[in-house]
Amino acid sequence: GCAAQTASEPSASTEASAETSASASAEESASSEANAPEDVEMVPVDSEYARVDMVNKEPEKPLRLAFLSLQNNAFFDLVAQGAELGKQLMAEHNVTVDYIVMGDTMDAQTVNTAMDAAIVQQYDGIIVTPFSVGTEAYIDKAVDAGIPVITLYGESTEPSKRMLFIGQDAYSAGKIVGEYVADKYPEGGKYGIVTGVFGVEVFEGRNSGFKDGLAKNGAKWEEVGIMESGDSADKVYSITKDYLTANPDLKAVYVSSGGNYGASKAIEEKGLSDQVISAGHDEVPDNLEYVADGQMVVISQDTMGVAVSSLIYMYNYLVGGVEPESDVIPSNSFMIDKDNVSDYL
Amino acid sequence: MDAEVKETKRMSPLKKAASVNEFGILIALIVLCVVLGLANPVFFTFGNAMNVLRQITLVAIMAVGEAFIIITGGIDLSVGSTMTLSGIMMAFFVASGVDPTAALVLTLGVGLLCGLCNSLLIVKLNLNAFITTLATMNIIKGFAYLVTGGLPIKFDSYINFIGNGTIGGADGVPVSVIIMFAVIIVGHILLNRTVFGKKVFAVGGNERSAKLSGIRTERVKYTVYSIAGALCALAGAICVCNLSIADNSSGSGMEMDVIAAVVIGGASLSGGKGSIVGVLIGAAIMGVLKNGFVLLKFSTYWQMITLGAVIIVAVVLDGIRNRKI
Amino acid sequence: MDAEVKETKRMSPLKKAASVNEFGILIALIVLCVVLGLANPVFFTFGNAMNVLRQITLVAIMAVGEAFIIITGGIDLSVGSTMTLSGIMMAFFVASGVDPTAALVLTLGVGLLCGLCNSLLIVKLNLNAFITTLATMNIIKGFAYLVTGGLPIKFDSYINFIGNGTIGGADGVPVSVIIMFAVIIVGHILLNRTVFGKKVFAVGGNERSAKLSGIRTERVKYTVYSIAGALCALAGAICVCNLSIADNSSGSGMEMDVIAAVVIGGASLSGGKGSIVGVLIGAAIMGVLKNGFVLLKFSTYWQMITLGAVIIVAVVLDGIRNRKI
Amino acid sequence: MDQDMLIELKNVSKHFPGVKALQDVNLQVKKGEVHAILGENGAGKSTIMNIMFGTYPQTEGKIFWKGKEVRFRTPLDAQNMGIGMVHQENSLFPFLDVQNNIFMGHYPASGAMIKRDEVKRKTVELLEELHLEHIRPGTTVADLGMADKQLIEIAKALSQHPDFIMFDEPTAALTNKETAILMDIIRDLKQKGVGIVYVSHRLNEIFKLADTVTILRDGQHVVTGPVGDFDNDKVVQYMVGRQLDDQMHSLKKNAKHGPEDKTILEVRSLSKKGAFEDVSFELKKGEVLGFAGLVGAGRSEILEAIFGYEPADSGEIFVEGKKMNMVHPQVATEAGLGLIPEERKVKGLFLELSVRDNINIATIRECKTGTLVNRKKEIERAEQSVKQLNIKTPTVEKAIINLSGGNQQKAILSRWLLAKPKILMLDEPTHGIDVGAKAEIYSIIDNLTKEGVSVILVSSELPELLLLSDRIAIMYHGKMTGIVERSELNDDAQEVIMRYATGQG
Ligand SMILES: Nc1ncnc2c1ncn2[C@@H]1O[C@H](COP(=O)(O)OP(=O)(O)OP(=O)(O)O)[C@@H](O)[C@H]1O
Ligand SMILES: Nc1ncnc2c1ncn2[C@@H]1O[C@H](COP(=O)(O)OP(=O)(O)OP(=O)(O)O)[C@@H](O)[C@H]1O
Ligand SMILES: [Mg+2]
Ligand SMILES: [Mg+2]
Repeated sequence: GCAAQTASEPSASTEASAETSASASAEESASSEANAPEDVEMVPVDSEYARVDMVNKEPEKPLRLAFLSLQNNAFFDLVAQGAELGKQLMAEHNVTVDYIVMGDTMDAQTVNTAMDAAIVQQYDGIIVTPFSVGTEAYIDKAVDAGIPVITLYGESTEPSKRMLFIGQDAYSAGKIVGEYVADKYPEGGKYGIVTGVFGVEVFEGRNSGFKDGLAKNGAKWEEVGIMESGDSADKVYSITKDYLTANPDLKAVYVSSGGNYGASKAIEEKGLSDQVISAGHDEVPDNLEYVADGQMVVISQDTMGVAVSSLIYMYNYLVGGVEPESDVIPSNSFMIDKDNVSDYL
Repeated sequence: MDAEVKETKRMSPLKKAASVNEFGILIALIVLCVVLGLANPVFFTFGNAMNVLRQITLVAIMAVGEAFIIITGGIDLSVGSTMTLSGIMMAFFVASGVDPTAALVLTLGVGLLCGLCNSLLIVKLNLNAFITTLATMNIIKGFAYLVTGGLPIKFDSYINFIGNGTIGGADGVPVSVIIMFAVIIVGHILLNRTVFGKKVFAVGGNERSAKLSGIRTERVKYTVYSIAGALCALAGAICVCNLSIADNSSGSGMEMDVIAAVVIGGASLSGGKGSIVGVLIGAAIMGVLKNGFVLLKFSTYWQMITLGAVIIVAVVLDGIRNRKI
Repeated sequence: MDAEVKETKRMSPLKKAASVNEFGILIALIVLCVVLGLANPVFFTFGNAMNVLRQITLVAIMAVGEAFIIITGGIDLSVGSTMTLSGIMMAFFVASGVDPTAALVLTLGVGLLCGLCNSLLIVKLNLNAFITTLATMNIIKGFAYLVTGGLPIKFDSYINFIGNGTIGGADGVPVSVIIMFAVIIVGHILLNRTVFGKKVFAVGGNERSAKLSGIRTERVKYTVYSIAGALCALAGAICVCNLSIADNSSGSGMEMDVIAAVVIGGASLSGGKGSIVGVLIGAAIMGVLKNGFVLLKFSTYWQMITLGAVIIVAVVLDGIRNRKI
Repeated sequence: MDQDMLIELKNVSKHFPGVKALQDVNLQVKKGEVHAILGENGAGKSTIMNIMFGTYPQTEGKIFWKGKEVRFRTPLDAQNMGIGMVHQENSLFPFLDVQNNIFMGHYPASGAMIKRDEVKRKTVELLEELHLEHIRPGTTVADLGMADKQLIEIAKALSQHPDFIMFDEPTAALTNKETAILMDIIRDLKQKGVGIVYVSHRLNEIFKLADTVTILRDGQHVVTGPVGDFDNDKVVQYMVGRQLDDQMHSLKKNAKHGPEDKTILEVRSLSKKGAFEDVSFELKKGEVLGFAGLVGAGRSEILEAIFGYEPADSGEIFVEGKKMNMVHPQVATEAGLGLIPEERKVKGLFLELSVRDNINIATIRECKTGTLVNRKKEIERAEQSVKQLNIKTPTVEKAIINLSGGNQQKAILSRWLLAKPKILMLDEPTHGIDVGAKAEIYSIIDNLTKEGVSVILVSSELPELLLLSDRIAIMYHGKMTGIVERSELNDDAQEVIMRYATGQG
């Protein structure tokens, strides 16, 4: 396998991806320094998922934080687990965390509805997983109402007034995957893309990042198609079958949506596991099994770590006035393949 | 329809209310609000009420147009796509240097045109409305994609107030909510008090009888689909103005919410029956629910189960009233 | 319906073909295939044909059930959710130690129960089928989440062959395709050759008349919704067996594909008309199209626009034939 | 108990919301008896039969079948006991063919599978038995004319060989020829000991067929007795509860006034493929032009073509000397035409809408004040029409589906009376209309002509045509075979017309 890579510069312009291959490991990047004012003491947190130190100070009054998330697949289950750990941590410091499921569809409307409701309830801070474009106005609204906002995992390329984004930039993440594939097949070849829903920014970003990443070594790559799966593994499976039938010399299937295992399944059935790689996103359990079998590679985004750390960043800001070291903190993104998958199982 | 008002002149106020078509779902809405208010007092704040109202604007505006279509016995599944395309066109026009007000007018024209195309296909080729608009839903979405290439278009101009402006200070009444009420009122009058509205009911009630009564049924259809298209464009414009950005996913999946609002509001999918006030209540029920899910921290599964259960209760209540008459 | 077969005995073979109900869309399908085959010879390979067939299995199997419902004048939007829940229950049963064959039977029971609940709500509470199944779509999806908590369930057992097995070597005919054809044939016979099938047409043709003809219309409805539910469960089981994993997103959005297949296949959403062979052709048209997009490397927007256009052409062709009669 | 007694109703009442359709009614039908039930529109005739058929349960009272008390939960229960019914409203399945319509609900089957050959064979046999050979078993019912549909309805009821059968206005859509066939069928059934209930507004049929007569008025039982105890006047008197002055005759004697000599409508060689060919005629101001012909002669289609509903392929239409391009009923309406179509449920009514809407729809513009429709005006006009035509409805807001067939017909008539047309075309306007109402409609037609309105009247009842028409045009197989002038409308006219109508003219 290839060295693990970190996606940085999320939400920056698309050219920023050049600096994304800095090597790091999960342990090294944990506990980064925050810009603490002189009088505030920062102490490490006793959690393997904390990526930042916490101010050593208790809040003057009880605090209420809203953690707005979605729920429609295994990824969000990891988010929920992370948020639960964070919630327990916060509870020790007189902070209540409300984990709120906004809905099951990843669209601006759903997020905005939830933002509105959180603002009305006057939380002290909001942590949200916006993903879609069109949520910026509502994030700004919260900030204008005096509520700091931290966004997680995915946000659009449009600017907003959020204090901090922790996570992967869709483009950069896609690019890392593309580079991984480019390194695996230096001679180039054909690839197909399975996207979630046409026109949704996360998918579009990942897809264009992937294409740019493939160009890394200057080899010639040919795209044989981009098809919509609506996150259904069965559709991913069908589309992959079609790709393989039409292009027996295919090298890679990039699944930027959920349901990646459908692709691996189709490749396996065609008996092409040695020739074709299925590449996708997220360290969810159903993917990792295929990764362990060597039939898939995925890019992780330190899902639980991001959730826990976001709460600490918010605490630091609200209690100690400590602002994050940057307004964009890349999550630890690694390519997981069968060589390093044991770290995640 | 308004017909029953007369009949109830001699009744007690309670009976009178109960005989209004929208009574059943109104009760459902009120009960829902009371329950939510008791569970979380924030629900009854002015700010939250405005939130709920603003959240239902898009669905309610589109549902007014859909109601007209459904009352004629048709259906339009392409409303979401039309909204998306219109919003994108609006941003595209302005980005190409068109004056925002002119762009808004053009945008309404785009929506109207989408609706008109739907109705031309349905009438001229004598096609089923469901399958036709299922097809145009894809086609219109495709065109929207063609315009943007999948990338969002920024939108910032003086006209944004129709989406994000408020009247009476920052915490006042959103302009979009006022537009929604205007649409509802005009729609209600158009449907119940004008010759055109009568024709809409007639076409849905029995198309052949309508034709034999001297009604140009095709024209009625062209008109309702065009109105619906223009209203989708209005919703698209409001959406874009509110979010200051136009993208390809804004309207996707909306058709189900829109149709649900119309049907919960008492319309019959076989035509000849429906109400604009009902549409508002139907949209409000769904809006209040979604708001409530967040306020009460429902998990996804309970959100889904509750949404389904409330829809059923609402239509059951609607049915009970209808059976009484 | 089969009635015409008799009447056409004296006609020329061409006229005879043209008078078959499914003629229009069959032509559409054939033309589509020829065009694709010319554009990319891979299309006509055995392997590709099997791909297309397997891809339409789920939709086609569910569409058979949906066709029965639509012919009675109903509709079921919850088919996708029912498929999801059933697949999950199957995996859940096996994970809980139930024998896979017994689990399959139980799973069909789960689907049947979902359908039965739909019909009980519709019949007993006298509700509109569209809105009822829109509600149960959410409720069933909610239950599916409740079972899994959102996590996929691994599924690996001897019964997986119904999803991923093939007959005649690894590149042979998939078992699921054989199951699909069996469902189509049984469905066709049930609809056209049995007393029950005639009752289905009668209920959709004129429910009042059906009652007056001594048909227990409610029982017909219970039966069609239950059949449809069981077929969704079968589809769910096949899907899970194929992918060796059950998750919450497998059936979502499928209802539109399923309904489209039925309607393209010549059914009328107002009931009383429809064909199972048509369902197969309808599903095949959409399957072939999606396959064609891959073979011909269509760009995103042209995929959507073409899909829409082909649907319209198919129903236009269907309409031309119908007007002739 | 009486061995011959088939069915007996004791103190049966039926209440619908807002309507007491039946109150405390008794009825007995014996084997081999033809029992006629008479009454005005809305008297409760269909209701009483529907109760005996299990369509809906009675509110009060008991039903005895062959001496035993029974409760029908559904029509299936009644059918299983040997009760059949020919419904007033078309109850066929339009998309299915004739054979499937006939055997729906009682297919010959082995197990679940239908014996298709047997269905076909039995259909052919049945159609032959009923002298309906012209109908093919494989024809889709939607493609049949109204009369044929009615005949299929009858065949369907008879296919189960019931012991007791009810006919609800079976001849309303039939012409003399088919009516005669039906009369023979009924006599035959009677011979076989089948009990029969027969409802018709055509009194001559009653006197020809019935053994016993029961008369209902406003849901109440008025009288029952052997047919010999009644004559025309008496029946009418019982039905309407007052003496009807013999309007039919007064019409003929005094009221007839000649049409003016001004041509208001001229039709020149109008043709439509498959329906009619080369039809030409003139209509004078204030004239009643009758159209006679057998079922399927193409009369309805001519009216629909003139009205622009299904425009003709060729030919010219002049209204007051102006050539009109009748592409749509709207054009015709604006030119001063009105059409009351024959299949009221299919082409006339808005079943779910109120009586008010149904009455006002064609003239809704006249209810406007400013740009908006004035509801008061709507109600006023509707209530006036209800009064004028004596339409039985609790309020004008009632959905019209709840009215009896005759009253629905009157509502459609009033729709067009409000439009004040110059030319009113009536297609079987007295279908299912009781004698009293018929007389009212006749006098309305008469009054209209006095006001200078011209009328085209299509009717399958020759007496009606002879009574009202100034001239009668006769159609045969889509061609106009002759016009009988006013001067020739004497006692022999009937024969002349029949000759033309059967193509022998
Ligand atoms: N389903 C119903 N709901 C409400 N009212 C009804 C219903 N069916 C019949 N009625 C009312 O019951 C009364 C009797 O109706 P019915 O159909 O028995 O009359 P009828 O004697 O058959 O008249 P016609 O000669 O016009 O057919 C009418 O006033 C009618 O409006
Ligand atoms: N919907 C239809 N489809 C096909 N043929 C039809 C249809 N309606 C009527 N016809 C046929 O057209 C011809 C003329 O029918 P039309 O109804 O005009 O006759 P009519 O003289 O008015 O008879 P009736 O006394 O039954 O009203 C008949 O042969 C009839 O069978
Ligand atoms: Mg009657
Ligand atoms: Mg006729």
